[in-house]
Amino acid sequence: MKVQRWTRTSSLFTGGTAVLAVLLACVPLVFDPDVVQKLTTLLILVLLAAMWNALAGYGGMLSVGQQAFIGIGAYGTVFFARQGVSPYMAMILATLLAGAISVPISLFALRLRAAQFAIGMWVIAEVISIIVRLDQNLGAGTGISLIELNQYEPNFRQAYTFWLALAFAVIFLAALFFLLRSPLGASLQAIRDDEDAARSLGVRVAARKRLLFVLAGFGCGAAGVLVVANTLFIEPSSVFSVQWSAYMIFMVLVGGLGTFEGPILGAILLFAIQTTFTQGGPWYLVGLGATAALFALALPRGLWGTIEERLGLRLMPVGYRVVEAQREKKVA
Amino acid sequence: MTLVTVESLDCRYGLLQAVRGVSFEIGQGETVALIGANGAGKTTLMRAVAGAHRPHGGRVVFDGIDITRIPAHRRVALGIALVPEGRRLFPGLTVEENLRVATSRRRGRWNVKSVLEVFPLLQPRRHVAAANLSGGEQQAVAIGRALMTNPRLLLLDEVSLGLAPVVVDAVYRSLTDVIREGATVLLVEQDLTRALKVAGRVICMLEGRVVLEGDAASLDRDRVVRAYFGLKRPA
Amino acid sequence: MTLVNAVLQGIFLGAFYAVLACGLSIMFGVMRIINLAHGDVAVLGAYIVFVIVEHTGVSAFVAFAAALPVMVVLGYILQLTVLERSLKAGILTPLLATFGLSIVIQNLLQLTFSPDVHSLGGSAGVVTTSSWQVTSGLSVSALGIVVLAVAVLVFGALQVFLSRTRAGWVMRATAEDADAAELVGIDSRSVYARATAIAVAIAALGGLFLGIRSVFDPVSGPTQLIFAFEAVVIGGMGSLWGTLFGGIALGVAQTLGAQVHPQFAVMAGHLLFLAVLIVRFGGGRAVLPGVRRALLLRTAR
Amino acid sequence: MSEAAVLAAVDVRKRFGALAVLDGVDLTLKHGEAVGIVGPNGAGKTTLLSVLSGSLAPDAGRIEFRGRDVTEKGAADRCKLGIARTHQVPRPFVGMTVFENVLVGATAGGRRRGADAYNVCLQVLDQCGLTHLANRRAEGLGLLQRKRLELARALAVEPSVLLLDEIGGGLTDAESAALVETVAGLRAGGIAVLWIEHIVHVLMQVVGRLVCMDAGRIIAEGAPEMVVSQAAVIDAYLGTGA
Repeated sequence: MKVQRWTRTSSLFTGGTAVLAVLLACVPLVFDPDVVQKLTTLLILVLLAAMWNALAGYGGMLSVGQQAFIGIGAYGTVFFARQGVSPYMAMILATLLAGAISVPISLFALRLRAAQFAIGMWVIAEVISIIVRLDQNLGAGTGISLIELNQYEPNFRQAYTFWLALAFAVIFLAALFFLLRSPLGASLQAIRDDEDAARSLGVRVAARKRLLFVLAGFGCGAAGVLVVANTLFIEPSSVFSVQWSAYMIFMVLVGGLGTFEGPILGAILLFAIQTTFTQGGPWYLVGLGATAALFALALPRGLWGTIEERLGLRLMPVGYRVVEAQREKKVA
Repeated sequence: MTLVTVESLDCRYGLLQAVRGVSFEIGQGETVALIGANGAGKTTLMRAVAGAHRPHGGRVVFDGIDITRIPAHRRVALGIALVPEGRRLFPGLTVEENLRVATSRRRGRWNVKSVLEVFPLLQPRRHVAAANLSGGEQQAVAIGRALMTNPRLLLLDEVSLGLAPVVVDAVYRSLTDVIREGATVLLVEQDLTRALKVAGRVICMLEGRVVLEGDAASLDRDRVVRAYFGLKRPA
Repeated sequence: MTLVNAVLQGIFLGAFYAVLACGLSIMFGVMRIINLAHGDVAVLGAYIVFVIVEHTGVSAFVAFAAALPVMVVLGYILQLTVLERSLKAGILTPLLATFGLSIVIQNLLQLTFSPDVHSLGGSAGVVTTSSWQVTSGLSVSALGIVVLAVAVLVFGALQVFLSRTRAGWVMRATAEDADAAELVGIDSRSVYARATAIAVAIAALGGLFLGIRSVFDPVSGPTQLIFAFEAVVIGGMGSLWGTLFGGIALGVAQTLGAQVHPQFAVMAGHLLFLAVLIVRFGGGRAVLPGVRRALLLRTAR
Repeated sequence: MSEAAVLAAVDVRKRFGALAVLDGVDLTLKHGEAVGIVGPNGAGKTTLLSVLSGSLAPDAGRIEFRGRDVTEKGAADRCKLGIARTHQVPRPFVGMTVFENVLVGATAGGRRRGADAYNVCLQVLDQCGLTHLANRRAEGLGLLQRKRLELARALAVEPSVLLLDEIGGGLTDAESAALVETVAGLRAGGIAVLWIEHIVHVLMQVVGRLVCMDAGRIIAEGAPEMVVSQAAVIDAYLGTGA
């Protein structure tokens, strides 16, 4: 018997994803700026859904405060840009800042459970939001814009931002993918299914959760960076808004909590809803909230979880298959 | 007159089959002891009769009514009361509150006063929170709480668990008073000798099935011990 | 003197937070769940009072009395639809389901009442305006006294209900061991519905005070939820009088924080909450789940 | 003498509220020895196993592994040292396949990587008769298959001490004979086994020593035949019936 990591479907799918990534890279060359801006928003949603799922889906940690890192990423970019760093370098630094800050926060937050963790993180986001509001040279409550980006001609700027978004999406999704493919991946899925049983088999649960928490800190920071790059103007009440958590919870619940492909599907769905109900407004948000509640109660495995269960389909090669070893040809 | 009939009862915890095709009858006023090793399904069977566990298959008929689908809190109104394993008192409530919370519309001789008469040790402890009671006192309150519902069928799940023998004797003395007043009792009892003494009939279970049933008088201890351990050949 | 005044105003503010947190504390005490839509339910209560005042011109307090039965019915409906199912489905489901509900309430309010701000201050009569100047630096507002009095009254009434009445014992029994409660004839479903109805009614009272004290709009719910949850945690999860104390502690922390800088009021409350959270829940190895699990296995036999 | 013991509980105490579940338990397990634990319901057997495996912290007393005090170490670290356990009620990782379940033991507890880990898993799956189910999601397993998965996951850690919690319940004669053979094989391989079980005749075939617990204390210990015949043991099970 031998162990196979790649099945035909998963290699096809991974190949397809790689091709898709390359095709996506050409988007700024093909489409005009406002389409590119919309697709950047989609990439931001995919990134946020994947990161929130890493926390709740694999780590069992339900955070209603990831907007803290989105805010840190956004305002970090403006802060570094104001120090004279080139805008796109400022974006990298801001992402690293968000990741770095998530480490001390994890020392505190990871000792909390369920509602305490969920709302504890929310309050941390509020605290950081107030700190920003108290800081005049970050525009305090009225907000601030990343004027340094004006040095780039609009459609170039939009293209660079899209490429950065694509790069971030690929990096963080690949990081999660390789994490799940590595021996660590089995431990992470074990934590998702039964934390105590995982601990009794040698899984250091706290350390793995911290890993996920910091990854999500980096990822949400990156999303915040892209938000300011994409919309140029930010204010505390927007980047630190709990609305982000609402979107993340909707995407992951509807897509499929604890699956790799589910959150991506959820992000595409939310993007589709947002673009069709362009005038925004409360109605589609009522639908969003009701659907999230309905999925939590009636279909906890979400769309992709149910598809995966019904069809026994596993696209991403994060799993293992035991197959008959072909008769080894005897070497003469 | 048969008070309760259990017909090929089948109970499961997920895939774990705790009770497999168990059938027996208990007549009005009878006292039956249910014995068997751990994991034999005794507690599950008791909870199924009391309505706290929804059976996978089979029926429970009480006083001619099929109560299989009726939830526990409505079976209490019909006259079935279970003293759960581990007593499960309400720790924050006092002795009297634990008793009063169980008063039901069913009329009968049991009220706070009559319960305290049968369990005199509780009289001075009336306003003490259940959490601060000794094991024996907790057991007395647990039985008293069940009596407050004026049951026709009293189910007792391992009343002697974790109690010193002298305390268990006191509990059983009070119990015999209750039995003498015509209550029908099904009790799970680890202590075989005590079970044989207090019960008219014995049912022995092993791994979910009834392996032995008969009048306490006619059964000799050795045959019961072998059934208990499921030993085909003598130990 | 301003410090003493700050503490005094903090106590009045804290009494409001305690009323707001009371409903959340009851539902956690009885059903072990945190309703993330609790703040929005309070705001919904405020809007219902607002509608009654607009259409009938009665005072806010009379309107509240009229709104109460509506809120109680809403409580029963909330329990039987959303909470009932989520109770049986693990730790995260109630949080996720009530978070979704919170979004629904906020946006339905936005649709029916438009996003702008409302207040009940105008229709609460002389209470909102009069106050007494005790000394140069110390003023006591009538509203503060009313809210404090009502808060103590509500908590006192709940205390009597829980310790003196049979319905109160039944609720405490179900909170402590729902399975054992069923075995003595208590229908835990109806007890949970009653607890939810009480919690929603008191939340509406919180909404009334919110409307009278300051302003509210369709999205003020989340902020109220945070303050309510902070009061519950500071006062000790699951203890009723603890919530009153927790609310007052939060109010005083905020008014003292405001002395440093207006923006710092809410921040001080948050910091107090985070400090209590880490002290109370942060200690030791996560042994608790293991213990609960072991106990669970034993009784399941 | 304790350095000879691969695992030892020294005066271990544990209370749940007013109930003293472990009331001063002393137990030693030598290299390659198999010890059975019997006793009535609520005697504290599963609690003792949880304290030995680290998923429960004792209120008092010590746990020693090869003479070193590991009381402060959590379940994960003790597993990495070589203490593996099964659960009384099986707890499979439902969202993962049987192979992936076992792989968690091999990679986390057993610290194996890549092909080494796969080989350990394949060998253990074969030993427990689960190879044909390797790719099935654990959700779809029957009770007995789940019990075998518990054993396979623990074996994949390649432990030096194996704590078994009623893994034998509900087996047919053929299945329990196979289990006895597996445990005997483990003993021969130098693995120490502590086995909680109710079916006394299964235990008798493989354990060198039997311990009987009642109300949180060890009330009898020694050669299986002698322990089973002791009056105290039978009384513990069947009651004194004064």
